[in-house]
Amino acid sequence: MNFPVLSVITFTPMVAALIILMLPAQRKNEARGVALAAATFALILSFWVYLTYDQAAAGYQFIEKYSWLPALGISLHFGVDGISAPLVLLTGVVMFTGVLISWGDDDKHVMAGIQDRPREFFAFLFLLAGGVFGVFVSLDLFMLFFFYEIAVFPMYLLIAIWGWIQTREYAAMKLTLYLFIGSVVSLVGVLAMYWLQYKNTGVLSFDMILMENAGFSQTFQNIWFLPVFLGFAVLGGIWPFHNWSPDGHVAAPTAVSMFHAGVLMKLGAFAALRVGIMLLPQGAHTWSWLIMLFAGIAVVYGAYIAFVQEDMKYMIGFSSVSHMGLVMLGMSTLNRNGIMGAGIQMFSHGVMTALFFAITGMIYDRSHTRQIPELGGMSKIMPFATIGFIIGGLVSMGMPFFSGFVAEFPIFMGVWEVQWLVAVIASISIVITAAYIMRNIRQVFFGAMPEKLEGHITDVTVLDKVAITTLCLFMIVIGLFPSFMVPLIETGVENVLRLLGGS
Amino acid sequence: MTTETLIWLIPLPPALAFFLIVLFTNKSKALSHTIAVGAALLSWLGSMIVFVRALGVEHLGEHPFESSINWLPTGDTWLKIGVLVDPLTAAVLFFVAWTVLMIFLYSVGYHNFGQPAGDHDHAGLPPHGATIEEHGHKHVVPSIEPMYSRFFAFIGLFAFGMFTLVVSDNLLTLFVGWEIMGLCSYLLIGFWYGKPSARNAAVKAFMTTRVGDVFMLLGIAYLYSATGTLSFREIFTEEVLHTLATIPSGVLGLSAAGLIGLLLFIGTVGKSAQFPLHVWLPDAMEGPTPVSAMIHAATMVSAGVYMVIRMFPIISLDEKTMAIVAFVGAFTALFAATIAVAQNDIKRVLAYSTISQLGFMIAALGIGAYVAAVFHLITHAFFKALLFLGSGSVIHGMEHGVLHTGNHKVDPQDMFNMGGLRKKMPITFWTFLIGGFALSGFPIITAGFWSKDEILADAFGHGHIFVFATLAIAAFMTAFYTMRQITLTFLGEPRTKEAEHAQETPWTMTTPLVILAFFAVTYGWVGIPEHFPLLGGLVPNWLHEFVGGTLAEHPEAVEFSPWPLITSFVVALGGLFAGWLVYRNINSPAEDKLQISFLKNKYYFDEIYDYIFVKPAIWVSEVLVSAWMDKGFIDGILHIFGPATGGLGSFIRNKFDLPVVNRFFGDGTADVTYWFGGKLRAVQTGRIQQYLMFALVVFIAVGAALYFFLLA
Amino acid sequence: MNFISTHLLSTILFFPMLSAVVMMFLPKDENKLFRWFAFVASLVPFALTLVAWFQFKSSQPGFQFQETYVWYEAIGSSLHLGVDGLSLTMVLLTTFLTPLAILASFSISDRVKPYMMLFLFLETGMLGVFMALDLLIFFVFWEVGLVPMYFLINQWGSANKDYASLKFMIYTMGGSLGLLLAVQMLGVLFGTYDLVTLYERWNSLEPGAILLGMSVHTVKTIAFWAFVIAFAIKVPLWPFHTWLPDAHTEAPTAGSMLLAGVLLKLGAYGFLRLVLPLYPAEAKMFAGALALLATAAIVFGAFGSFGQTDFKRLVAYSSVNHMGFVVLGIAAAAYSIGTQDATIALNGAILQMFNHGLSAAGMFFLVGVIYERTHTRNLEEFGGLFPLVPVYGGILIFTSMASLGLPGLNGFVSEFLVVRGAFPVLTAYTAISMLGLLFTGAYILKGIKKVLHGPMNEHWAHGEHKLTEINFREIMVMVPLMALILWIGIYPAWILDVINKAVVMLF
Amino acid sequence: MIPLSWYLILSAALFSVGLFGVLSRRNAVAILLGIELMLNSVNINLVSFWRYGDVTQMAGQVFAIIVFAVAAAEVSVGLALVISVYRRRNTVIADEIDLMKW
Amino acid sequence: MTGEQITFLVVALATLGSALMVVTTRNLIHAALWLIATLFSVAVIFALLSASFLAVVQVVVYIGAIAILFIFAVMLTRKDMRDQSPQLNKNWWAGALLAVLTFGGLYALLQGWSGLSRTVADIPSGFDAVAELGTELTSFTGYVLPFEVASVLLVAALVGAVYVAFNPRSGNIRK
Repeated sequence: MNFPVLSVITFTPMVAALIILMLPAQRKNEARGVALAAATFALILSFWVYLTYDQAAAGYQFIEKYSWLPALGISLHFGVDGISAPLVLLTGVVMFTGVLISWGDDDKHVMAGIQDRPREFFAFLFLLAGGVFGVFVSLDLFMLFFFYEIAVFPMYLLIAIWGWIQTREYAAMKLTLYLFIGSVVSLVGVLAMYWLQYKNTGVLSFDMILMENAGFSQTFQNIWFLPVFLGFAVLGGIWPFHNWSPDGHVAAPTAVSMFHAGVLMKLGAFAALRVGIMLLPQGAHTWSWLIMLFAGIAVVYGAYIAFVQEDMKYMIGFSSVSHMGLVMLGMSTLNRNGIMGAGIQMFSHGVMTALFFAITGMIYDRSHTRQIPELGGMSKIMPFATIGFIIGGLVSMGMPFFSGFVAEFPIFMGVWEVQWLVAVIASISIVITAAYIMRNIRQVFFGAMPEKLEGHITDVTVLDKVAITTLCLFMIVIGLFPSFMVPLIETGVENVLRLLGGS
Repeated sequence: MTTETLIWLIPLPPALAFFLIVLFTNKSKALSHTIAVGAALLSWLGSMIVFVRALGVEHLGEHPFESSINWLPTGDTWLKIGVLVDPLTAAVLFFVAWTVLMIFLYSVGYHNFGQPAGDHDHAGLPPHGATIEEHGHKHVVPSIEPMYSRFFAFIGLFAFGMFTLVVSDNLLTLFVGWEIMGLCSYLLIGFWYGKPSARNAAVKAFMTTRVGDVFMLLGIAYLYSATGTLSFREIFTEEVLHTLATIPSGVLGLSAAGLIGLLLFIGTVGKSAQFPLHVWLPDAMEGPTPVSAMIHAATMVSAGVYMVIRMFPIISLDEKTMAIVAFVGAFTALFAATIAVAQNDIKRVLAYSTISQLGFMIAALGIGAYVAAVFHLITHAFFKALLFLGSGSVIHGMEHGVLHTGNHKVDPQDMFNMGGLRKKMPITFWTFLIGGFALSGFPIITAGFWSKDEILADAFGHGHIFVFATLAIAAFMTAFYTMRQITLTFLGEPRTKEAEHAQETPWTMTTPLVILAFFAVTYGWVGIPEHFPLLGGLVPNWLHEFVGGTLAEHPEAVEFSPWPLITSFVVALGGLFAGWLVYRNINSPAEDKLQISFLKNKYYFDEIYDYIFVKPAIWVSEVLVSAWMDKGFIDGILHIFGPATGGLGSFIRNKFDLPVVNRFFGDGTADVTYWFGGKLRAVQTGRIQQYLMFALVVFIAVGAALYFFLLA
Repeated sequence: MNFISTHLLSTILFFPMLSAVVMMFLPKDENKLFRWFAFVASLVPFALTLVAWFQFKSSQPGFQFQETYVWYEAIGSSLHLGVDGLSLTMVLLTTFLTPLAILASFSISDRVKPYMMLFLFLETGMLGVFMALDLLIFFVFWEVGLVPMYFLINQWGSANKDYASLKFMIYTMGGSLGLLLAVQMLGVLFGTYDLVTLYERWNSLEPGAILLGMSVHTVKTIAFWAFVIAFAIKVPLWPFHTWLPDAHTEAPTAGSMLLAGVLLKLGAYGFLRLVLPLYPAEAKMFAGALALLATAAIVFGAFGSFGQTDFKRLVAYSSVNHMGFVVLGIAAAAYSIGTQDATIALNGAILQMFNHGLSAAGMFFLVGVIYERTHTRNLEEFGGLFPLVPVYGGILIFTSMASLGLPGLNGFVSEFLVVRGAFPVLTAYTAISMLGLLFTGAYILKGIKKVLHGPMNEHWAHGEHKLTEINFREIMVMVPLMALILWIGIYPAWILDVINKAVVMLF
Repeated sequence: MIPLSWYLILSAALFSVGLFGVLSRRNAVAILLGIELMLNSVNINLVSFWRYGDVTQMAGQVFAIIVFAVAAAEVSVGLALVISVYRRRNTVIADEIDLMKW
Repeated sequence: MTGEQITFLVVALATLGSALMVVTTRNLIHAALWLIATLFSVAVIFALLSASFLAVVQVVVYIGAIAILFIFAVMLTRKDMRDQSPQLNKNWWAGALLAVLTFGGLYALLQGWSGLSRTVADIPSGFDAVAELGTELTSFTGYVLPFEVASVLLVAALVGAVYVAFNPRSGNIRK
């Protein structure tokens, strides 16, 4: 692999961000064009990575390594395995669709996307995207952290500047506090690992592949697993540290919500898996019960709260809490099915919730309300979005032949192997999910349209349709042909299991 | 064509006729009735041939005509269905074929074929007559039945059911025919469904008989699971019967055979309108008269009796069952007769007489008088068909009168509106007279006498004195109300204009009367007991030999005794005379001393059933099950889930998530930070020198620290 | 053609779905085109099913036309299709009813395209359940069938559709929750979902074993009840039946046809395909309870039906009553498994499934026909319509009689077999259920009486409300149904033989 | 013959004195004076190191020159600021120029 | 004790004494004057260190330019020439303490340094420090860049100073 595809993917958004910033402010469409081009480029590359990943060989591939700060053993070390490759693809997809749906239009009659300072918006968005890519491909703990923070901080600006006027400061601040506190906590853990690894091996290195067999002692792992895992898991929206997420969703502009729920939360889960479980396996064994408890609570808890939300975004936000709970649940089983399911669920939920937020945004742009009771009759005007939302709904209620089922089923199987009671309780969420999704679809899309909306609603734009189609495609393909993604993830899972002592 | 094939074919023509008429020819009336009557004729022909061939066979009972095919696979074996003609079947087939044919023929005339369409008739209501312009002055003539073709289709199906039932060699197909007839009776009683009375009567008939049918089905299932077969020949074998007789059923201490017999008998009770399921039959008079004849004489009710006779070998295994059968029969005979006395509707009288006569047969069976039962079944079929058709003819004549006067308030069926019809419609009168005498058992010449006498003789001979007495009284009353009917209808002078303008009916109706009258007289002579004084032995008691051959062990005829003979003489003649004596000059219900409301209202059975069964059933369905259980209770529980989920959800959100989790981890963190910030504000004096000092202090401190702890 | 012969089942299964996808790309607003396209598309599977029916060797044990494709090997599930006499009958029923349902919905003029597409999807969903030889696939299709039905009810239903559709969806999903968990448990226990392997391994578990920290007995009991409840809700068994009247009543005509005709059978099929083979012991143990519920369903179903004033509700309740007989037969078989009684009872149950499919579909269609014309289902507003619509009346009476179980028509055969099979085993329950049989007559006659008979309601006689006679298309829908009803009634052996052989070999 | 230490100690002392001035004078101008002292002490250091190190290496002197330049610049700007502040606030007391806080 | 040493001690005392006066005297004018004294004695120190050029520059630049600048500034910013208010802020003691501490720290550091006792290097014959300095400051191998930067800095500082202190006609003085 001579072509440094991963670094190209990672830095494409950042470079694009710079280019966009250099454009004059009033050249909005140029900014959008550059953004779209970069997004497409990244998407294609990530797809290429996804497809050319050699499942037979498994392990880390597309490896690149450039020394960055040799004195501290920090190096720019990139590579993907079976778990991160789909997430890279996911990021590409969300980035692409995110640009599409926030394209905006300077014609004031069409309320869609971002009209206010798209240049800065896209710049920050891409900075964020670059950070996300970086986290997924980093094999160097320091770099992972580096990109992690890069991914987190633009959120503040994006929400605080382009967010929902009523809660954006609050939400942005809340989100930032949560995430940074979380990352600081885990940073301490990481540094501890760094030093201990230095002590054990005498090599100063943040290289995770080295750390994997740094031979951390049982007690060390027991002590440090929780801070590291939970610190990252905060970004994964784990109960009880989930509150930042719904508020953030609600306040964030559409594309940011998509990134936030679609990718950022995966960032937390992924890092938690990569750093927490893979580097501290004994600790994971010790504490898995607690994680399972938290996750199990989150699953049902989120579903219940989502059931009573009037605000579409809150509803979706809490449903994400519930679904991310499933991811954590799968991880906490520490067995093959569970982790595999978690892997699939990360992708599935990413695409699904991105779709949800995209469509919610489209509706909000037109009706200026997200209150479910105040909406209705959208199916008449935006049939395409309706179908998209329905598909998303089916995914989210784990309907077979959609990716959600493919993901949730192994998770539950994994849970069965560990603790059947949790499986039974968690499964309640499925029905509740079905209930609120169906209620929502019925009211918002098929209910009677309130007359104050009459005539104000226009159909979604072509770009929106492209975005919706792209997202739906993945959900359906994975649902119909799990082999499109599952074997790939399996290879990654095998590695995790090996570290866990091959359970 | 072999006899077996022929037997298979017998039921088919009417069925074909049904489908042909329904699907294709229902537009053309002539074609329809041609097909129907032709079909009846074919079946009749087949039956006759089979009958004759059956006569030719020695010991038909041991080697009947039979053939069967696989029908239902049940595990490794098959449930076979097939046809069987043994003496009983042959005998029944004979009268069924005749009566059916006659009724078909009669219907053509009864429904005014050839008459113009009515002025304002429409489907579902009886024809009201048509006005025609005839040389100058217009006058009203009977109009043709609007649903003419449909009628023939239905009775075709009806005939199919009956034939199937008769020729079938197993209980299953018997039940099939049985139920098909049930359907047809429903359709035909409700033929004029436009009349609410007819509609309700139809439902009533179907439901009441279905009560019996359900039990019968149970019986069949029981029998089937007990013996593994439903074919008569396989059941009526020594060992099967023996096992059945010995297994206890666990119900009322009956043996399996007893319980099966009882269940099947309940079916008969429904079908043959025995007490307590008799209520449907009188209402069934809502149907057109040929239907009444069809149902109450030729076929359906006979079918009930036929089934019990069929199952006699099983029923007779348990004397408890036999006792029940005998009691029900005897009681019904008397009970129905008492009601018949107080009826004024010419058809209702006959209806109750039917119930009563069927009671005779059942009773006969209950006391083991197998042959007598068959005998009475056959004769009754003939004369009752005759009577019904006759009454139909009378009604028809009366309607003619009604049309003539145009006074539609006059009920053409009320006997008190009649009188003196013997001059108006002689053929009808004479045939009706014969039928009536046969019904009341007019000694020697009528068939009814011989069959009824044999029953009484058997009852007396086997020492069932109670049954004997009951039946005797019933027989007396029979004769009485029969004569009452004849007197009120035909004798004396016309009591109304309509009666004066009544006129004789067309040949299509009178011919059947004559033919049936012939059988009503002659059929009795095939069953004259050997030891009967004078006549005994002139004609061999063919029937007893023949039909008796059906059973495994041939029933021996009871030795002759004069008492029953005398009794039947007395009750018949006495009843007839009393009837004439009482009613010869009574012209209005008011003068009739026997119009006791208790009897008129049939002991209030309809009302009682309405209160005991119908209303509660409706209440249970509409209120208990639908409203309370489903909508109220079950759905009530379901509807709790939704709010419960919502409640729990908002509880978690508002009572835990926001105040606790969010407060603690979320805004709490923020507040703590703000608090510290607030405290640290003081440090930020904005005074350059202080900053410098701080910086310096820190620098020195750190420097010192490093100096002493690291370098040193 | 060779492809067809080797991929017969998968072709039957996926053809409707694929044609629905094709349909997506048809031009807009070509309602006529959509209708005929869907109709033809649904005829193809029927034709292929006939091919399968005649190629099927009923005396050969095991599953035939088996096909296996990779689906989700990571958790040991593969798309394993195959049929035996039992499932083939159901497949036949499904492919037979779907074209009729589509033909019946030619009168739909609102959003024809999605409507027809949903129908085709629905067909695939239902067929999948019957063909699946893989537990997971079974569950997959089981769930998938819900979605099109939900939208059919929710979009094209009548007044109270929202409530009804949600109730249907949530209730059934809630039921299948247990199924889901049980399926997962089995999958975890055995690492495979393949039914054929499950059959052997499951019953060869030594009783002492500890699975997931529970004794085999506990595990089996839990799983048993999970299955039973899921299926009982689908059947539906008393007291889980209340979703049915609402769903049926609110669903569009064709929807109710399939709902009653096929969807209810899924539950019963589940009993036969999964519960009896997997849990013979538990089934035997709890057969009494099952029979009790079945009897309750029969009796209360009949009473409930009799108590309705809404024609469609009346018919809907009749489904409860009839399906009760299916379960009664199954219970009897479970109780006396291996004996001839069991075989007869099962024959009866399966044939009853098929028969009810025919008669219920017919009844719902006829209700729909008159509803389309009068826009009311209230029995009190009809009356004496027979003279206006003689043909319709005749067909209605015919179909009603079939559903009433009149001998000579199909219903009787199956009910007789069930009663016969159940009588020696569950005498008391059978006896009680006779009460239900009696009231079957009551409500059927009530329907006819209120609609056709009695004094004519002049409202429908003339003017713009004039009731028009059933038209040719509608007759064409009914003709095949009636033909089969009569055929099975007169000579059931042609189908019962297949069923019987399958039952004998299966149990 | 003067030991290097003498120069260094002198510069240290001078530095401290200047520091004291910076830290404790109220008048902004006086603070600048203190800074001048400190700069001078630095210069002393530079030059003395030059003198006592390799004489041919002129780095010490060069830096001293640059310090001169910087000092000049610093003083000019600093005084300008003081003057403008005085114009606006009419004071040159450092403690009163404390607007720059939170 | 050589005369050289005595000279140094005297000059050093003068330096420190005048410096102390700079930071303590109340009258700013005096402070400025004392500063001149300090600077002058520092120039002498340079001379002692045989950095003649620097000594000259010290006198010219510092005393000639900077000190004068100070006096101007003082005069510009004083309402009353004879301000008798205390010139030390309230926590001058802390400043003093810190100063002492610093001195102590430096002294300690110096004590610990080995090169403290090195002796003065003798200037090679024919070595012209000034010329050398010139070449160093102007040769590209030497310090031309820092030198130029310094000059740029000066220019910038001057411009800035003018800008900052410039008082436009429309006197925008906030009271």
